[in-house]
Amino acid sequence: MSVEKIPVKKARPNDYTSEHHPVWCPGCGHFFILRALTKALAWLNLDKENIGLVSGIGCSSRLPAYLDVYGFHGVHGRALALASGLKLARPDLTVIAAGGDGDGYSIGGNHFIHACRRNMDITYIVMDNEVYGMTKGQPSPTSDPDWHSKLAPKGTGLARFNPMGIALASGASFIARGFSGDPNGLTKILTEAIEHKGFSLVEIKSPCVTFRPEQKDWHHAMRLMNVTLTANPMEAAQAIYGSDGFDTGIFFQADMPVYEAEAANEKPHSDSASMESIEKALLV
Amino acid sequence: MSVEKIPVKKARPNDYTSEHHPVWCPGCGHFFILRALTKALAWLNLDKENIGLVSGIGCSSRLPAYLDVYGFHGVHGRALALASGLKLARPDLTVIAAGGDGDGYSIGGNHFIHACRRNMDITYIVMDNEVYGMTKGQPSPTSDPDWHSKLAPKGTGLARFNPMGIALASGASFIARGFSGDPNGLTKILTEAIEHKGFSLVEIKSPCVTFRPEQKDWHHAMRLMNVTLTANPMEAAQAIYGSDGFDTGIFFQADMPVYEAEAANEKPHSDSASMESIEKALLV
Amino acid sequence: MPNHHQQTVPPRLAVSISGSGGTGAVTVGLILLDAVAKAGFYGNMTRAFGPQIRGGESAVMLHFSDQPIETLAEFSQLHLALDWVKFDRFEDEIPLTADSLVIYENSREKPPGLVENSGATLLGVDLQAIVKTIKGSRINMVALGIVAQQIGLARHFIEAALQKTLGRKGSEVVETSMAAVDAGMALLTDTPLSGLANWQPTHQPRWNMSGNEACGLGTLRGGLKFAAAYPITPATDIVEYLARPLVQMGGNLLIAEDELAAMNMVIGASFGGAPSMTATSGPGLSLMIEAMGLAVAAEIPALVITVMRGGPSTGIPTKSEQSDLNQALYALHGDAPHLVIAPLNIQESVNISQWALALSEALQTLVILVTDQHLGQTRMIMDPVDKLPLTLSRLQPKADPTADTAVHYQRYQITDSGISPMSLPGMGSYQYAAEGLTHTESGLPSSRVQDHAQHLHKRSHKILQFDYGELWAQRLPMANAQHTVITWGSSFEAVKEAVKLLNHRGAAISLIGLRLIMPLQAEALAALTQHQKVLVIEQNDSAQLSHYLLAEKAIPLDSEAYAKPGPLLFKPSDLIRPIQTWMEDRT
Amino acid sequence: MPNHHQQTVPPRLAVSISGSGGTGAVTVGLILLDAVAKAGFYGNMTRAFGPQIRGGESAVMLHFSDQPIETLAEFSQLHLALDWVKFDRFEDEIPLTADSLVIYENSREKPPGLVENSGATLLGVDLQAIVKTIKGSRINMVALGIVAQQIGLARHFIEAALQKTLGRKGSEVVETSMAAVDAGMALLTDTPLSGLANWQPTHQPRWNMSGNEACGLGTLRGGLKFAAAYPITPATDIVEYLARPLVQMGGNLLIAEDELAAMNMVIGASFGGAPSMTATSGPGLSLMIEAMGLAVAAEIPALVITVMRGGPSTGIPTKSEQSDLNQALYALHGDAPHLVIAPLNIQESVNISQWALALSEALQTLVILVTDQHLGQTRMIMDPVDKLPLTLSRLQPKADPTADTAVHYQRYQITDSGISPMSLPGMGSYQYAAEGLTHTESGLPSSRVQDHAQHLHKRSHKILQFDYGELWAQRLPMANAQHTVITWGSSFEAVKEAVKLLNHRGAAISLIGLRLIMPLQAEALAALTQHQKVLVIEQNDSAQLSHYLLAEKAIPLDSEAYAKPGPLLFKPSDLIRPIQTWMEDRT
Ligand SMILES: Cc1ncc(C[n+]2csc(CCOP(=O)(O)OP(=O)(O)O)c2C)c(N)n1
Ligand SMILES: Cc1ncc(C[n+]2csc(CCOP(=O)(O)OP(=O)(O)O)c2C)c(N)n1
Ligand code: SF4
Ligand code: SF4
Ligand SMILES: [Mg+2]
Ligand SMILES: [Mg+2]
Repeated sequence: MSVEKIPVKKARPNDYTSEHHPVWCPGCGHFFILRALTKALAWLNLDKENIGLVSGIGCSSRLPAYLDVYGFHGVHGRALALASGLKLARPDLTVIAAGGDGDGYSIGGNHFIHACRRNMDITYIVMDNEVYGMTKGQPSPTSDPDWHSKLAPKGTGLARFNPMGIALASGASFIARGFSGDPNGLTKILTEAIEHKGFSLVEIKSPCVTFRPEQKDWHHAMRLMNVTLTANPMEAAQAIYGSDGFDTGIFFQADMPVYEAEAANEKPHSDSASMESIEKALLV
Repeated sequence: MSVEKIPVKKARPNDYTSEHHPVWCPGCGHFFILRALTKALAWLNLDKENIGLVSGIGCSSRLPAYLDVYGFHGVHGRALALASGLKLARPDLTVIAAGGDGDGYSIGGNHFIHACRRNMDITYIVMDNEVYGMTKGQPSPTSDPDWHSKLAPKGTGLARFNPMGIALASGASFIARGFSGDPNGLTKILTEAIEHKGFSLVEIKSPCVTFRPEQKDWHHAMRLMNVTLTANPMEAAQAIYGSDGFDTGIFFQADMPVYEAEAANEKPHSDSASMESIEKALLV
Repeated sequence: MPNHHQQTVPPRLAVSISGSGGTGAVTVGLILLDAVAKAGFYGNMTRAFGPQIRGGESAVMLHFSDQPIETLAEFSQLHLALDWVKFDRFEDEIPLTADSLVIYENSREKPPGLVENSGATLLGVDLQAIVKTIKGSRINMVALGIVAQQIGLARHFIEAALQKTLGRKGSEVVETSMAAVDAGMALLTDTPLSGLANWQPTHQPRWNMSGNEACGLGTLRGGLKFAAAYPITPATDIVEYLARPLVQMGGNLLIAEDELAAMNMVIGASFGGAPSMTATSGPGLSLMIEAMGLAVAAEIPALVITVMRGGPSTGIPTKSEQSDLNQALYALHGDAPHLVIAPLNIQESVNISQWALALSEALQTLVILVTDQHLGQTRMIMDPVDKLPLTLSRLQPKADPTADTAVHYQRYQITDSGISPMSLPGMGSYQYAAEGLTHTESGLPSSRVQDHAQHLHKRSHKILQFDYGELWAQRLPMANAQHTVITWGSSFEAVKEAVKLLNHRGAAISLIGLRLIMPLQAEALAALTQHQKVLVIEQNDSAQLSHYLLAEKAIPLDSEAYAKPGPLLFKPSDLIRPIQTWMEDRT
Repeated sequence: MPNHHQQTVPPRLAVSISGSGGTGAVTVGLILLDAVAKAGFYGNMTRAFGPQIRGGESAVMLHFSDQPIETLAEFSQLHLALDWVKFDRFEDEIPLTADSLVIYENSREKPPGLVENSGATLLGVDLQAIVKTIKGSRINMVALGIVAQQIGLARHFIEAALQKTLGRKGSEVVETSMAAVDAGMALLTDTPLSGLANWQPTHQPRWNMSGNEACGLGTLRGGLKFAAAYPITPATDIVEYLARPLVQMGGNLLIAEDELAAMNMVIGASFGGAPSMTATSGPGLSLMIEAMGLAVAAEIPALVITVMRGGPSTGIPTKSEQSDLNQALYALHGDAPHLVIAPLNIQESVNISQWALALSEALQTLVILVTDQHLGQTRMIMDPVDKLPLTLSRLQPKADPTADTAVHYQRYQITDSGISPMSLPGMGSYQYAAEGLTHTESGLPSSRVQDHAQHLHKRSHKILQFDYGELWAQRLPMANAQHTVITWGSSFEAVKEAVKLLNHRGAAISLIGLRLIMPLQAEALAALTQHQKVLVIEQNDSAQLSHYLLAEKAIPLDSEAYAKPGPLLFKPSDLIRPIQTWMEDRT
């Protein structure tokens, strides 16, 4: 990993790491995402205790235990639902959801499109290795149609799922693609995503060295931070559909209505006064 | 309903109706969709026993019982999964899935995007009244952000779900919007959709006269069959995003790979010969 | 021991109204209930609908008394039919006998055979003719007047109730309606059921409330700060009710895309510190199972209210049954101890739901509160319920960590009670990762035999060791009884009335209504029933409660079950004979 | 009555191999198992892994005999450590005693304390040095040679097995490996466990198969034509195995987006006429609950295989437990009778899964086949299993409707058996709509009391009236026994061995292994146990089977349970003392 200048601020990336060593295979792309995330948090100088990091199940979803923040390793596919409840109940927190392509785009697909639509202020990190790593190598929605595996000996034959296109159509207000092998670019994207007010999708290509060893070639194929940012959905659509999957950077960022906790602005009365009026309404 | 010329063929629309009177409220848009569907089936002169019509739960999802075909009134939100199993097991059948906006876009959202992606030869009819009718008037994903209801006294504040945009991004190969109040246009759309080889989304605006009485005004607002068909996804995206929701017609139709039963083409051997070779592979 | 068998039976009055789509039978029922309440009485109202979504036939059944009353009427004393369209659908719900008086609109149809055969006194009136004389009026308001007159309900109570219901539509609407009511009151002079006029009214404040609203209120009192839900009949009213007051109380409601989301949203919010809940029914509960298990394993407080309807599968969405008990008890994979609680009637739903939320917080686990369509959707006039004085709350670590407790915060620390201090995001030095995998005390995943056993035991222990006090059951013991009836939920009121009646006739029978079903207070129950003949009464086909009590060795092996599927609630008279038969068999 | 206590104990041999990531311990195990099979013997192999996904430590445990053998070894007679990295993780899985011989690579680390303290004989060898002499070879192949030599396995069996496993990588790879094997075989001359050479080999054909593959094979034999699934450990192998042969047999496999989809796809395909199944584990089963209820209510044949792992929640995905029984029995909302079936060992998984699929077809309902990680993922050398001669199939209406049967086809016709003829799409005049709402015989939704009761009873009746024959349990009765042990699933083989041993020592104990758990053959079971002392042995924390049998009054009230959570399988010796203690208490 390249050494970078960390701005002169209090927090350092290592402040955000926990004492646990990741259970990932040596060389797994997910390591570099963990590192980039701690850098972004340090850059933003966020207080550890005010960060909520939730995930589903998968190799990628093991992330929360490796940061010294408030984490939640939930069930498979439901990270965004969990994050939405947390954010609405605790608007003061920086809420980040993380997981894999299987977790987010297959079993979690419904929460994905509805979280995009709600556009709550949540950052969603998808560590996309185009495979179910944890369960030992089945095709995920982002797998190539002709990738052979035990479960699909001839490949699935299915066109790849287009996460960024679907996020755009569903109403996400920040959409970016990063590469685990590009620490600088990724740190920058993550920093921007967390700072962005609204739902941010950060789709990160992250090689699974064990079940997709051929992904080591991504290092050659990726074009680092070559994308032009736009706030125009039609332009973004063109860039997203036009991309072969190897362009990185922020494709779309726009200022769009954010779904927020209603209560905070609403509470003029004391609890007991409110309760009294609520009970009064029941009287015959 | 306007009287139409039925082509000189054997089947008539009424051949496809069952003896049961729909439980829908008088004036409900769903009645006209039922009628248009039977007309389309008659036009296509399909054998009743070769049609599989599956649905979820909702007023709209009551449809199967009103046709004299093989029907399945399943559970809420799962019509497309059921339809996919049926189509793969029985490629010889004409498989149609039907339901409401809540059924299809809220609880059924994951199956929706993945059915689009598979692009199996299924016609999906969504009877969209922008409300949960069956459960008596809660906001659905397609409700306007400011529509007031008991559950959302100030409206949900959420941008409307864009079914056609999401279908396009997800890989559907036929995308159309119809209006229940336009029997001719709707019959035509449904006919084309059923004939189309691949996944067809037919999103139909269908007023809920009981919980959304204001939707009776749709009659004035809809622009009937004014849309220009394209096979170009970018053009279709422009038309879909550019539409205020009142344009009708086929927005997109393209020839795209269809996911099909693998087995049919595969079976050179007898069952017992196949079984023998399968068991042989187990020998030490 | 209370002398409950010596009470005199309070006066009762059963009225029903039916009519096809648009005739407004339900409106009459709602106004009548409110007016009778305003007159100083009590009552409840249930509804029935045909299969059509709207514009189909509907009926209301009201049961009045000068005391709080939750049972359904044995038969309808006065039935008013706005028309006879598809009346036969209500045959089960509206029992007519030779003692019934049936008043009906006679300008169109004759009464159907089943009504004629009932032996009821039939009285046709030409409501259509009357409304023609009052511009803008509707026949249901005439009917309202007739019923008021028949039962001895004074005009000004009707007017006050009408004002409340229709007031916002303008004074003209109210006036027109009252004109029709007056015409109805003038129509018949005979008032065979005028009893109301002789009853003793109360001047105490009372609530007009459904059981679903009661659950909403109870959770608000318990400190609810977050709810997420996906609509489903018959539970939606809970969250619809909560929509405004929850925000008033500084909380939030999130409309979920499905039940999977709803349950996970609850867990997320609760992890953040908000007392949280969702409400659903069987099909939705089925979708929440996986996440409910997460709440158990990760020790996150979470309340799930499930309002049972007829099952299995989509079943009978608008009617009642007690057939989801097995699911509430056993549906989670793995050994996943949690709480299952059920109120015994509508009124106590307020307190029992407050208790349920508080227990989820105190025990940091999943609590399933089980009610049903009857308990949830019956509307009732009840005495206001005092707030339960509970001091249960979530155990938290000391806000300022000292060296020895916090160097490595152990979220899942093994403690004597099994309950570990739970930090909330924002508390410095107490970061941890909540975990659904088998884990160590610090929350690190582990697959070792010992960690697994230790935390399985921690979680069952915290629930078993807890002192639930007296609320676990409502006991109506009889001196010298050798027979005990056990029941739960919406069957309770009917069973209670049947047992009281039999007590009154000299049969010594004790009654136990179970509220805390899991963890079962099996020893206490076994002690109460060990020398007893036991009958378990429940409304399902497979005797779910009875099997559970046998499995837990909480009742004798020769206990019997009287289990009948829904979708109609037991009436007290349905139970007299089965109880008697069981007693005869047993002596 | 079989004289099973007079059998002489067959010879056994227990070998284990461990090593950190990339050392190839598992490969050695697989080759060894196959080579021992080729030599004419039997055996099984289980695996253990550290938490790291790959490149972490792993171990294999092999248990050989000259008879089919399914139990785990009591202790490892020969352990070969390719290194000692994190060996302590395997302490539970690889028991070492003073009778163990431990051979280890000694160029780097010394044996850890727990190995030294075990009292085992320790023998360090410098594997690294040896592989340096053979270009391209790896230490695991040297280890393979050492083990072969130690247990008396002839070289050519190793070569044949190597050829099978590595052959496709080219002859050079095989040759290099054999050179390493030879070096290993030459290294130690002492062969303390050479027993293999004295065993009596069989020349009969045998299968090398895991339990998950066995389930795949059984369903294929049963006529499986459709499978849909979402990957989950430890069930994925079933569908991975099926991927090719299912298509060969003219069927289809659909990779679902989630378990909700998988279950509904199965129902859709089965509605279309294809015998269908899915496979999952606890978390996935939790997501299938709602759709499983639809299969019950709409009477659609559907097989669900659930391979249990440690629970609750995400639990311990890679290890075994029997704690999802409650879920399989009770998780559905409403009264939803269905079948729950479990094989008693790996070998019979072939037939029991064939039976399960056939029953789902014949009874037109949901069948849950319950296995677990041990049964599913243990690889075993077994005698080939004959196909079960079943003639069960789906009842269909006569293809050509005659006036009286088909004018209105009644899909849910009430019949004596409770089973109604089910038409398939494509059959003219038999169109209907399958329905999950409470319905009439023709499938029209109904909410009436009578329709509800009638179809609840139809569905429970069809399951209860069916004659399941002798397969419902495996019985090992002992003459004059007053003690009966009941168990199920993967606990069976260990319990059987423990009971046999006690029988051999003179204790009269009968054994019952339950296969058909729901509907429980309660009367038959009660008849067998009524004058017996009963002990239920199962691998979970809450004694789920025991509670169920009590609830069904199938065992005496004073029955006891020996229930211990996973994730380690019982070994026969774990059970001797508990059984003895129970017998003492009881006499
Ligand atoms: C309900 C449920 N279904 C299936 C699984 C099994 N499972 C665990 S992780 C996983 C997929 C992981 O893939 P991905 O999300 O892409 O993460 P990766 O391991 O590739 O980082 C699956 C299917 C589960 N834990 N829960
Ligand atoms: C799992 C589950 N959740 C919730 C419901 C309750 N429910 C029935 S229909 C429905 C929504 C219907 O809305 P829509 O699909 O738009 O159909 P419409 O009635 O408007 O035609 C809901 C939420 C259910 N039956 N099952
Ligand atoms: S299996 Fe793949 S995704 Fe999982 S840790 Fe290993 S390399 Fe990473
Ligand atoms: S409630 Fe609305 S959608 Fe349902 S039948 Fe009535 S009008 Fe149609
Ligand atoms: Mg992945
Ligand atoms: Mg709708």
